[in-house]
Amino acid sequence: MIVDIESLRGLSMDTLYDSPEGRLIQSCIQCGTCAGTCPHGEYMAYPPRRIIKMMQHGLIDKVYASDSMLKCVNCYACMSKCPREIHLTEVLLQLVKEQTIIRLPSVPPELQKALENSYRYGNPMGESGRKRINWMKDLDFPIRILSQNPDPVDVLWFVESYPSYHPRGQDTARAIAKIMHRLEIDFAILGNEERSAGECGLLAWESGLAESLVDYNMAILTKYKFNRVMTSDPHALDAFNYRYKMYGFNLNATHNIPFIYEYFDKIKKMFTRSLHYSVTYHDSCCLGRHNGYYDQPRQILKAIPGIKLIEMVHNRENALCCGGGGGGMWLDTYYKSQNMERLSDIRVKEAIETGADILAVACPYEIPRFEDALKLAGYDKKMMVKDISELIVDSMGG
Amino acid sequence: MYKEKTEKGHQIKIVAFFCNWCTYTAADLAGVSRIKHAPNFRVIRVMCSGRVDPQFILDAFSKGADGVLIGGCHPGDCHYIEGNYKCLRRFQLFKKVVADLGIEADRLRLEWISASEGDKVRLVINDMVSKIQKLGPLDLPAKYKSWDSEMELLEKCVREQSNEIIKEEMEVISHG
Amino acid sequence: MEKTNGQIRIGFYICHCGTNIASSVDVQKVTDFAATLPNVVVAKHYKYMCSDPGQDMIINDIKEQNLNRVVVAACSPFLHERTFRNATFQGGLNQFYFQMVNTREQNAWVHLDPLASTDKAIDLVRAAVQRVASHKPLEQKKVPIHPDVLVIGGGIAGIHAALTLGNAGKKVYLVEKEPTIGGHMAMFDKTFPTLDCAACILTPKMSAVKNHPNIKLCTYSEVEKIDGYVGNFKVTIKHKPRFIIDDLCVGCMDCVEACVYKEARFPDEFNQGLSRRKPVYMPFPQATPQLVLIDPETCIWFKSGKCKKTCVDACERKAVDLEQQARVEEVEVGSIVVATGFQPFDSKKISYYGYGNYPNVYTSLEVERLINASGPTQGVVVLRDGSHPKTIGIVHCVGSRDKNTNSWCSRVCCLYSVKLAHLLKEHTGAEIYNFYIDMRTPGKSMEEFYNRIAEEGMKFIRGRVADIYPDMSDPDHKKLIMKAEDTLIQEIIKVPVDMVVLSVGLEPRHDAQQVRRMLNISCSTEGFYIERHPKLAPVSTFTDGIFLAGCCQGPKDIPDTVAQAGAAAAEVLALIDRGFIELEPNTAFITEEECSGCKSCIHLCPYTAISFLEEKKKAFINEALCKGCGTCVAACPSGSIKQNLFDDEEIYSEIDGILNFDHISRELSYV
Amino acid sequence: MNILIFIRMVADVVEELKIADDFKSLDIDWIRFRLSETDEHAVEQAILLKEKYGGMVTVIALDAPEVDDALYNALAKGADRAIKICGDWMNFRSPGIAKLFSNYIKDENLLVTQTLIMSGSQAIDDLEGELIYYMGENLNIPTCGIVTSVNYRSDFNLINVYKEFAGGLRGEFEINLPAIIGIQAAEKPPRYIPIAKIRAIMKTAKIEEIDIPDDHISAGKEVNRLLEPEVSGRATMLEGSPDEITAKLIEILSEKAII
Repeated sequence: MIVDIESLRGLSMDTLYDSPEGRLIQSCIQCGTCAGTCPHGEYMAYPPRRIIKMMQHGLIDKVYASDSMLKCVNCYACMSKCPREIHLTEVLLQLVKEQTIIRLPSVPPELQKALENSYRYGNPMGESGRKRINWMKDLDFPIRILSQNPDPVDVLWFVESYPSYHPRGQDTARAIAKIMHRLEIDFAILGNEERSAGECGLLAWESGLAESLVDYNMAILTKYKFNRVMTSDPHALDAFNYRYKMYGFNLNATHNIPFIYEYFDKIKKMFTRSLHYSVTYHDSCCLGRHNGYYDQPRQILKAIPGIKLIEMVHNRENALCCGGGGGGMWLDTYYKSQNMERLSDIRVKEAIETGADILAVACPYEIPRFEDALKLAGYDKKMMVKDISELIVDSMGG
Repeated sequence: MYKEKTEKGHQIKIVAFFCNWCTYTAADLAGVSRIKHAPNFRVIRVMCSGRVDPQFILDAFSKGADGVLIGGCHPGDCHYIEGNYKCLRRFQLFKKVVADLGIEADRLRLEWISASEGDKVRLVINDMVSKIQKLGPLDLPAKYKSWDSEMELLEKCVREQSNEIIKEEMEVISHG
Repeated sequence: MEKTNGQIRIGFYICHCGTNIASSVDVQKVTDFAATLPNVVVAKHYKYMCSDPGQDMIINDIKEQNLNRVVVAACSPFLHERTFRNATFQGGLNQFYFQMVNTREQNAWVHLDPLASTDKAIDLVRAAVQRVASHKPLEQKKVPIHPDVLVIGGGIAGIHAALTLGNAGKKVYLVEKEPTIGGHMAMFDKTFPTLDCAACILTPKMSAVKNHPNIKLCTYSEVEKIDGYVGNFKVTIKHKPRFIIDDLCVGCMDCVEACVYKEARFPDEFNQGLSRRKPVYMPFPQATPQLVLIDPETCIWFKSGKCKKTCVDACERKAVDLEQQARVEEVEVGSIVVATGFQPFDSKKISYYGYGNYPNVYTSLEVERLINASGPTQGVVVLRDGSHPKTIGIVHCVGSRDKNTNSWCSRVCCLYSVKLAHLLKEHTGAEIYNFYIDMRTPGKSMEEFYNRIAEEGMKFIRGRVADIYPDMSDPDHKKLIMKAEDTLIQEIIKVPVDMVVLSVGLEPRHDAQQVRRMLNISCSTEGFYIERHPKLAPVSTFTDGIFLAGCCQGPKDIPDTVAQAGAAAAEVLALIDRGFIELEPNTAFITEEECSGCKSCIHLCPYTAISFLEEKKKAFINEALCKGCGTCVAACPSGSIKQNLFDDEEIYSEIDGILNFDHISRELSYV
Repeated sequence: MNILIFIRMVADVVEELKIADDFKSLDIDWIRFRLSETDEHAVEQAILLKEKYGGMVTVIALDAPEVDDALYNALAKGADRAIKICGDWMNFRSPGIAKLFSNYIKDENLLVTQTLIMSGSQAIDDLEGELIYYMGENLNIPTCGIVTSVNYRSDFNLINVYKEFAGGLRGEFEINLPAIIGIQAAEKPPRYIPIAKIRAIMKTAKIEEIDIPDDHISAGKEVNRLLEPEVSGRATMLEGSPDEITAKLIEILSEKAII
C-alpha cells in the first residue's frame, strides 16, 4: 500500500508535514471512519481522527500524553478504509506511538519485558538464543542450518520467534518443515543466528529497537546467498517487505501460505486423507489487509478433502483483529485493567457462531490467543485452533 | 539560478511538440490545476503528433536542444483517427537514427498524454528533466564545431598526403 | 492595404492577467526584451489584454504604427486566440497575421521560480516573433451546417434537449439504448426540493417526445458509428430487435398474458430486481413508447428453440416476430447532443456495507422503487422478509468522496438522502438515522428543504459509517448494527437498525470510454466528459458540433440537468441558424512543381483527401476533405506538401526562436 | 544528595548454567551476564531520588562481560556518571568486592556528609545480602538492607527508609548520612528506556575506566565445589470432571499419608 518506502526512512513527527505523507494527512475530512472501524476506538481518548485534528491544531502533545496509542493493535483496519488513503497504520500512528512511548510515565510491565527481551535476546519471550532450534528435535529429517553449511540455497526460511519457541508455534514450524520437505524444496534456516525480525508492533513502538534488530539481521542475511525469503510469521513478512526495504533489503519476502500456494497443483495431489471438518478461517491483519492474501489460504483449505469452509461475519478485508498486533500480544493485562474486552474473545464469538469444528489461522500469534479465548468461552472442547500448515500435514497423512 | 540546471550550470532545454487535442490541452489542464513542474520545456503546438517531421527533431537537437519530447493522444484516441500511429511508426525508426548519432535514448521521448492527464504532464516532464540533468548538456552546435575542425584537419592531412603521393608519382614519372 | 513596403512590422503585447501572469513572469523584462528583437516596432504590457481597452490598443497600434503582424503573450490560445485574431482583423489586417504565446496555463501557473518563468516567456516570445514574420494571409473556409440533430440518451436531459430543438422546428433523432425513454428520473418517486412526483413531471414530457412531429424516437437503439465533422456527421444507428413489430404493437399486453411462463419469475430491471417480470414484458406501465419486448436471455424459445409460442398466437395484430433481426440505419446530422447520463455506484464494491450479503441493506434506487406507488410493493415499505422497518439508517456518500472508489462528491446524495428520510418516515413512521460526512445542500431552496426535513425530527449523525454487521443479540440476527464515530459528540456509536439505505453516488457509465472514442471527445480522469471550458463554454466539447447535457458531464440534480440540456439545445440552434461554420484554414496543399509523384502520401490520409492525378503523375489534395492534421506534410519526402498555419518554415522559425539559435555563428562554423 | 550505586553483573539464568571443568566455577563460555535485578531497582530508586531531591548519581561497577550495556542503560535513565573498575574480578565474592568498593570510596574521598551509598540488597551470588554489611563495616557507616522505600530530609541530613521483615512486617528507620542501604525494590518498577535513547547515549556519553592498585585484596570466600541441583519429582496434572479430580486428589493425599 505504501508508495515510497525510501522516503519514509528518517521521517519523524517534525518532518512529517513537509513530506507527501504529511500533505496526505492534511487532506483528512474528519469523517471518523478510522475511529468507527478501530477495534479499540471506543476506548481511546484520541482515536485516529482526533489525532489528525490535534495534529493540525498543533496539540499533538496531548495525544502523546494519553494512553490512546497503547490501544492500537496495528490491524490496518483504519488505513484500509480511509477515504483519503492516509497511511494511518503505516506512518502516522507509528510515529505517534514512538513519541508516546518516550513520554509514557511507565510502560505496562508485560510490554516492557517484551521490548527489553527483544533487544537483549532477540525474541520477546526472553528465551535463550541457543534454544531457537529446539523445535526441530522431533523431526525425522534434517534441516539445513546456514551457519553450519553456508552454501547458496533457494529458499531461506525465516522461522521467527513464536514458531521457534511457543509450544503450539513449534507445531506449526514442524508442519511447515514437513511440507517443505515433501515438496522437495531446497531450503535452509538461520538457526540460532536468527533474531526476531522486529514484529510490526515492536517496530512501530520503538524505532531504536527496530533499528538494532534490523542491523543485526541484515548483517546475518548478507552473509548468505539465497533466492527467496519465506517467513512463518506475517509480522516478519511486513517487517521485511516494508521496513527492511528502507535499510537496503531488496528481496520480496513471502509467507509460508502464499509460498505453499505457489505449489498448489503439486500439493493438491498430496492430500490423501479426508479431514471431515467444517472450518472457518481467520484472516490475519498483516497477511490479509496489509498484503492482500485472502484467496490463497482459502483455496488451500478448500482443496483439502472433506473440509467445508464457512465464513465468519467479518471476513477478508473486514476481518476482526485477534488483538495481538502492535504490541497487543503483551498488553492483555493492561487492557483488562482498562475494562476492555479482549479482541480475541470477540473474534472467537464470531467463530463459534459459525458452528465450525476448526478455527484455521495462518499467523503464529493467533493459536495461543484463540485457544485462550476458546477456553474462556468454555468452547475449547468443541472447536480447535489449527494453523493451515497443520491441516495440510494432517491431510498428507502426517 | 534555478535548480533545473546541470551541475555545470547549463540550463537544460527541451523542445516539446504537443498535439493540439490531447497533450496541449493536458498541459493547459496542468496549468488550470496549478500542477507545478520543471520549467525547462518549450512547447510547439502542432495539430497532430503525425505532423512531427523527424527533421524537426534533428533540427532541434542540432540547434542546441538537450531533449525533444513529442506528446500525442493515446492509441485509439487520435482526433485524426490514426495520426498518432503514424507518429509512433516514424518515431521507432527515427530513434535508431538518433542513437546512431550518439544521442542518448533518454533525450528523445514520445508520450501519450490525454486531455485529462494534467498530472502526467508533470510526471513526464520532471522525469525527463531529471534524466537529462544526469546526462548533462548535449550541445550539438559546439560538437559540430569540434567535428568541423576535426574534419578540416583530416582533409588537410588527406590533402597533404595526396600531395606527397602526387610528388612521388611525379618523381616516378620524371625518373621513369 | 500593406503600407510597409514589404517591411515586417510587429506589435508585441504581454498581458498581466491581473496578477495571474505578472506575479511570476517579469512582464517589464519580457517587454524590454521583445523591443530588442528584429522587426518589433511596438512592445507593450497591459493589465488585461483581452479587455476592450487591451484590444483597442492593438487596433490603434496597427493603424498608427503601420503594424502588419501581431504577437500577444497571454493565456492559452484555446481561450483568447479568437479574441486577438479578431482585434488583428479590426485593425485592418488578415486575422492570421497573429501569433499567441501561452504564458499563463503553460507557464505562470505551473512554475515556481519567477526567473525560470521569465526565461521561458522570453524564449517563447522570440519564437513567436520569428514565426509570425512568415505568416501568410489566409481565408477561412465556410462549411454549411446540416440542420438535423442527433440526441444521444433519452433521460431527462435528452428529452428536454430534443423537445427544445423539436419545438424550434429542427428535426431530431433521439437515440435511447433502453426499450423506453425516461432514464433514471422515471424510477424516482418524488423529487427534491419541491417533493413533486417525478412521474407527474416526466411522463407528459415523455409522451410529448413520442408524439412530436419533429422528433424521430429510436428506443432500444444504439449509435454505432459516427463519421464526419461538424455540420456533416454521418451517424449509424443500430436498432436492436424487440421481436415485436413496432408499427403493429399497440401495447395491449395480450402476449404477456399468454406467455408460457404463468408466473413472472425474472428480476425486473426497472424495479431494481425487487419484482419479477416475464420474458415478454413492458418495462413499466408508463413506458414510452408503449411497446412490449421479448428478452432473448430469458425467453425459452431463444434458449431452447422449443416453445408453444403462445405469445405469437395471442397477438391479433401479428406483431410478434421471433425472427426479427437488428436493423442498421444511417442518418445525416449537423450537430450532436450527448446526454448519456450516469450509472449509480455499485455498492458491492464496499464490502463492509454488506450489500448483497445482508438482505436488509438496500440501495437508494431500490428504496425509490419501494416507496413508489407504482413500485413493486405499491408504495408500502416492506423488507424482503415482509416485515416493516421501525428503525432505518441512511448511509450518505456511498462510493463518493473516497479515493478507494470515486473521489468526487456526487452532489445530489445529501439532498436525495434527506428526501428519502422524509419519505421513509412518512411511509413507515420509523426512526431515521442519517449518517453523513458533510451536509451539502447547494442550490436554490435546497437548504430550506433540509431545514424543513430536519424539523421533522430526523437523527443526523456526523460520521461516516465504518461497519455494518448483524446484531448477534437479535434472535434471528436480522437487525443490523451500524457502527460509526459520531464525530460531534466524539463517541463511537453502534445503532441497531432494521433497514440500511445506501445513498450511492453517481459515476460515469461503464461504456463512457467507448462512447467518448466514437464521438472523439475527451473524458476527465474520472470518466465524465470534459466541457470545452467550465465557465466560458460549459456545454461545448473540444470537438465542434458536439454538445453535452446532464450527468454524462458530471453529477448534477434535475434542475441543473434540465438547464444544461436547454443550454446545449440553444448552442445547437445558434449553430444551425447561422447556417455555416468557419473552419481553421490549416489544410494542406501540394506544390506541384516539387511533387515527385512517389505516392507515399496517398495512403496516409485517413480522409482520402489525397488522390493521384495519373495524367500529371502528381498527388492532389482535396482541401474540402482535408482536416489539417499534417501527417502527409511530415511524410512527404520531397517537401512538396505544405500546411497552412503549420508550415515547415513556421515551425523551424519557432525552433530557432526557442533555442535562440544564431544562424550566423552556425554558418561561420561551416566556413 | 550525592548517590553512589554499586552494581554487579550476574549470570543470566535464561541460559542453562553449566559448571566448568574445575567444578568450582560456572562455564562462562556458555553464559551471558546481566545486571543483578535488585541492582536494577537500586538504579531506579536512585533516579527517583534524584528526580525528587536533585543531586548527582554515580554508578560504579566492576568490569564484567556486558557491563558496558548496563552502565549505558543507567546513563540513559538519568545517572550522571558511570565508572568501571577494571581488572579481572570473576572469582571475587562479596567480602572481596566489598573491600574493592570500600577502598575505592576511601581513595577517592567520596564519603562526604551528604552521601548515600546504594546497592541491591541481594544478588544470586549474594543471597544473604552481605555485600552492603561488609561495606558498612569497612567504611564504618550505618547500614540497612532489604529497603523498599527511601525519603530524604535535607534539614536533618538523614533518610527515612522502609525495611521489609519476614512475616509481612515492615519497619521504618531514620538513618543519618552518610549511610549505605541495600535496595530490595524501588518504589516503582524499573522504567523503560527507548532503545533509540540508549543508542544515542552510547554515541555521546563516556564510561570512566579506573584501575585500582592491587593491594593484595583477597577474593573472599573460596568455593570448594559446585553441584547441579537435584531433580525432584514433577507435578502431576489431574484431569476429569471436578468430582473425579477431587476423588483422585483424596486418593493421592492419603497415599502420601498427608491426610
